[in-house]
Amino acid sequence: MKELKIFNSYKDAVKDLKNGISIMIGGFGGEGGQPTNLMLALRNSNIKKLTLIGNVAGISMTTGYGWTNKKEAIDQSIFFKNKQVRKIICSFPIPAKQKPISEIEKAWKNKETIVEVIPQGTLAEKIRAGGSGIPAFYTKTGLGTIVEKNKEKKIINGKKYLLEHALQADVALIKAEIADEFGNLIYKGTSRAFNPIMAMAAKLTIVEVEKIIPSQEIDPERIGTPGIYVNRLVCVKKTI
Amino acid sequence: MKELKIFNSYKDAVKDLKNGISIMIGGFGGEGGQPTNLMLALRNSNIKKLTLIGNVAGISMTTGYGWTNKKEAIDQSIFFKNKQVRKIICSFPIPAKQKPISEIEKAWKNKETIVEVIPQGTLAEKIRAGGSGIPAFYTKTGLGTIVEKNKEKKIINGKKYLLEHALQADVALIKAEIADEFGNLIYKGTSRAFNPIMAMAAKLTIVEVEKIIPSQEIDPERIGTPGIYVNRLVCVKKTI
Amino acid sequence: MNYPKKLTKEDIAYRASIELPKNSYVNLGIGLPSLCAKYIDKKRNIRFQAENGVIGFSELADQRTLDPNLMDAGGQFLSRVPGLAFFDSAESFDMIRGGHIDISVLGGLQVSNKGDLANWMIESRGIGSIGGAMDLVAGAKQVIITMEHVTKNNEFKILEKCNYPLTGKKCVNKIVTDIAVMDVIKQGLLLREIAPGWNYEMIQSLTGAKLIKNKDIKIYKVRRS
Amino acid sequence: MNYPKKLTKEDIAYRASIELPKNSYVNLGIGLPSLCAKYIDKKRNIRFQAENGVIGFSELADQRTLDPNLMDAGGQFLSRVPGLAFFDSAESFDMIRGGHIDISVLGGLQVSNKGDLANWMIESRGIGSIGGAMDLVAGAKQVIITMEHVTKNNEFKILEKCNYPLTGKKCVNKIVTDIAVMDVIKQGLLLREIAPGWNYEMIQSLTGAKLIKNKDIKIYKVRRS
Repeated sequence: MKELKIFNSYKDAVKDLKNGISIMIGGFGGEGGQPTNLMLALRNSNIKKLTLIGNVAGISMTTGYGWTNKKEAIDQSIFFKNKQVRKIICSFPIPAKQKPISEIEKAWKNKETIVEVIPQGTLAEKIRAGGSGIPAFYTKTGLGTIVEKNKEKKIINGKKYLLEHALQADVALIKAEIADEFGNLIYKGTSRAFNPIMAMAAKLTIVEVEKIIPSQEIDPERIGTPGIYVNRLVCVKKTI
Repeated sequence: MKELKIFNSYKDAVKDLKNGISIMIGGFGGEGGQPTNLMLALRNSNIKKLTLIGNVAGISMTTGYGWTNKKEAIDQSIFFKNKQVRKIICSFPIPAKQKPISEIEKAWKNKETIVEVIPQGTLAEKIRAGGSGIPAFYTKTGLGTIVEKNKEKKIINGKKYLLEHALQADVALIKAEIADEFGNLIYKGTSRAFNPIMAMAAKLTIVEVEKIIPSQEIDPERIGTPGIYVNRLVCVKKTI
Repeated sequence: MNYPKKLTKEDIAYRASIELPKNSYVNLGIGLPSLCAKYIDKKRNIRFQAENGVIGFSELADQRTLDPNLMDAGGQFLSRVPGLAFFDSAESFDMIRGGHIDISVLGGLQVSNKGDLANWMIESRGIGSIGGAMDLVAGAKQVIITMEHVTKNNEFKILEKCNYPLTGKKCVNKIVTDIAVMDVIKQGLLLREIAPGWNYEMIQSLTGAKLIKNKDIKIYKVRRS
Repeated sequence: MNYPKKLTKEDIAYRASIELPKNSYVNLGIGLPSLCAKYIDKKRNIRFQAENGVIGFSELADQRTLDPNLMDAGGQFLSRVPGLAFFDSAESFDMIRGGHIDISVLGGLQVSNKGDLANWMIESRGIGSIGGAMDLVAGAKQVIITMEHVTKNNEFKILEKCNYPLTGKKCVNKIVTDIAVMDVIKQGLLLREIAPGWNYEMIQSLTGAKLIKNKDIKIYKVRRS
């Protein structure tokens, strides 16, 4: 019953989002697969007290990580600089090198933001579980480390595992290469990353695409995210 | 370290399998996606006491289910007729109509075979979990039914769920459309079904393919199963 | 009691098809439910999902162009229409279990006035096929059951308690039969529509649970051929 | 003590690369481990996986042809070689957690003689990046750590017990440093190779855990340029 809406402006696509919501931000970290224009629109919206969920969170603007032109690098740091983030859940928030200090580390040091760091595979599986009606699962990842703190353990077939819970969000901002008028999405290369699973795990999925083409021209064998998971498409140069 | 082996004969591809092993059989049920030639070779191998894992198990030969030419229909019934099956784990073993009686139902009535019927989505997730290092997960599917019998329950966020365990196998027989020399597989249409997840969940994955083409000619964006999950390819008309 | 003529399977499928909202994603069960597809106006943009791994279809294939790689979960072949997407069985049930399917239309052997459903095993047979039904009733946002109101031997199928093994508890939202349309509400079964020529008493006499009369019982919407 | 010259990062990467068997699937960590790729003979058919969702690469991109959609997990760009496959993050860690990756090569801050690894957080900083490391050490069939033997201030990195927060317990199989190659065995750390000019005592003096002498300690295999 969700009707797919197509927007001509990134600003319009995010303007009804409210303070205090949780937002998943797709991609892996780096330029490819990151919904950069939606992120800039969200920054400009000035909504506050966000809970962000993303993988590599603040490395690109400090180190140029994953950007072909490192000077242009944009990442989730923009939200921390603008003091919009109450909490971030991620796997890789800071570069290994201690200098220069990233916006996330600054916000964390200033106690403006809670930073929850979890293993990347557990993060991915928690998000997939959130979209798949699996409330919790067991994994060996993190056993014997601080990750197991305050978590239930269970012995299964003689081995110990941690219980991890599903993760969902109010909104997902994701990036795809191509969409059709049903919201079916095609990704390119390594730009899948967290995008397909976040599309499933959010109540409202907003997608930044390079182009929208008629479904007749799409190879159904290449669709990475079926339109059932998509609520909003934004394409500034749309062709449909 | 597993070396991909390419066979010219279905018989040779299964001839070293041993009595008493567990075998996943891919596809959904019906012609598309079913490794029919490998199944016939396995039947002819006469190995016994098998545990089979598959979805729709014995409907096609009784009803023509999913076959374009219903007279040619072949399904897992061939193993029951040949008394090779100790146990089958599946979601749909028998047609709704009680006549004619299928080979599986006969074998079950004669107490030759144990038939474990589980919900299809739980079956799929158990197999995926088996390939993914997830030993167990929670689901609401089957709550309040006989499926919950003898299973652990857990309240998560105020709702009750069942604990389900991962499923693995010694061997998977699966079907794909195209393979390359690295074992990367491309599926066609609805023939994905249980094939990709079974390829992940078995110690030895044997794939029946329509053709093998050089990796240069394969669109990497279309690969459904990366070659890391594939041990053996069989293609009778191979072009590489 | 002498009863008026019952409606046909096609009438049931048509009546259920009206319940599918514009732009909804729907999974149709094998048999009677799958007939619903015949009555959908394309403008309503209703898109079907099948648990074998396809979404976005709206019709079955022309019998001359059967493609073994383009099947629905009922084993029927589909047409290659624009907008299809394919996925594997794990992803298919992520979609179903994850609550993304708007409506699941299924057949029923028995339904209780609490919305319990039994549709996968006749107890005496001792073996049955669950398929995707348990995942569908657990995951879909709404469940509509389409079935004949009583068995061929006039045994009740709508009961206070199902005798057959359950598919799911408190999962049914609506029942469409060959003589009535009922909603499962907190208080029990609300009779909303009755087939032409039938009355409340007749329908109650074929129902093993108390039917609550809606204030405004309507005539069953029958398709015009 | 006056020590001989230590080997270079490239020497460490080369030495680790020898450990990668023919036809193996390997995940290389960010930094030093990623240098291993430079020393692989194509005939060995070693195929790299990166946790951002790609498998089958063997080299980095030519700097003139950078494609933002073709990156490894270290943020470096790849060449579009035949045989690549792509997948999402859940599928990527199915592969890692599911035990399908033959070897994970990672950097280390500290390693214990029980094979515990600490490589994600310097305690005093209070915040760190886990990334895929915990999944890799939990899931890969073998874990090789490449690192300098001691810190710049000559602090031990190989210890009886790690002080830094752990990445995984009893997960390391082999340590390749700029002066030695060690296997983690049941009894502790087995010294297998030492860099040219070094001897057991020198290496032991830079190691915070007892090194077991192999019967036959060999000279560290150094690449010939």
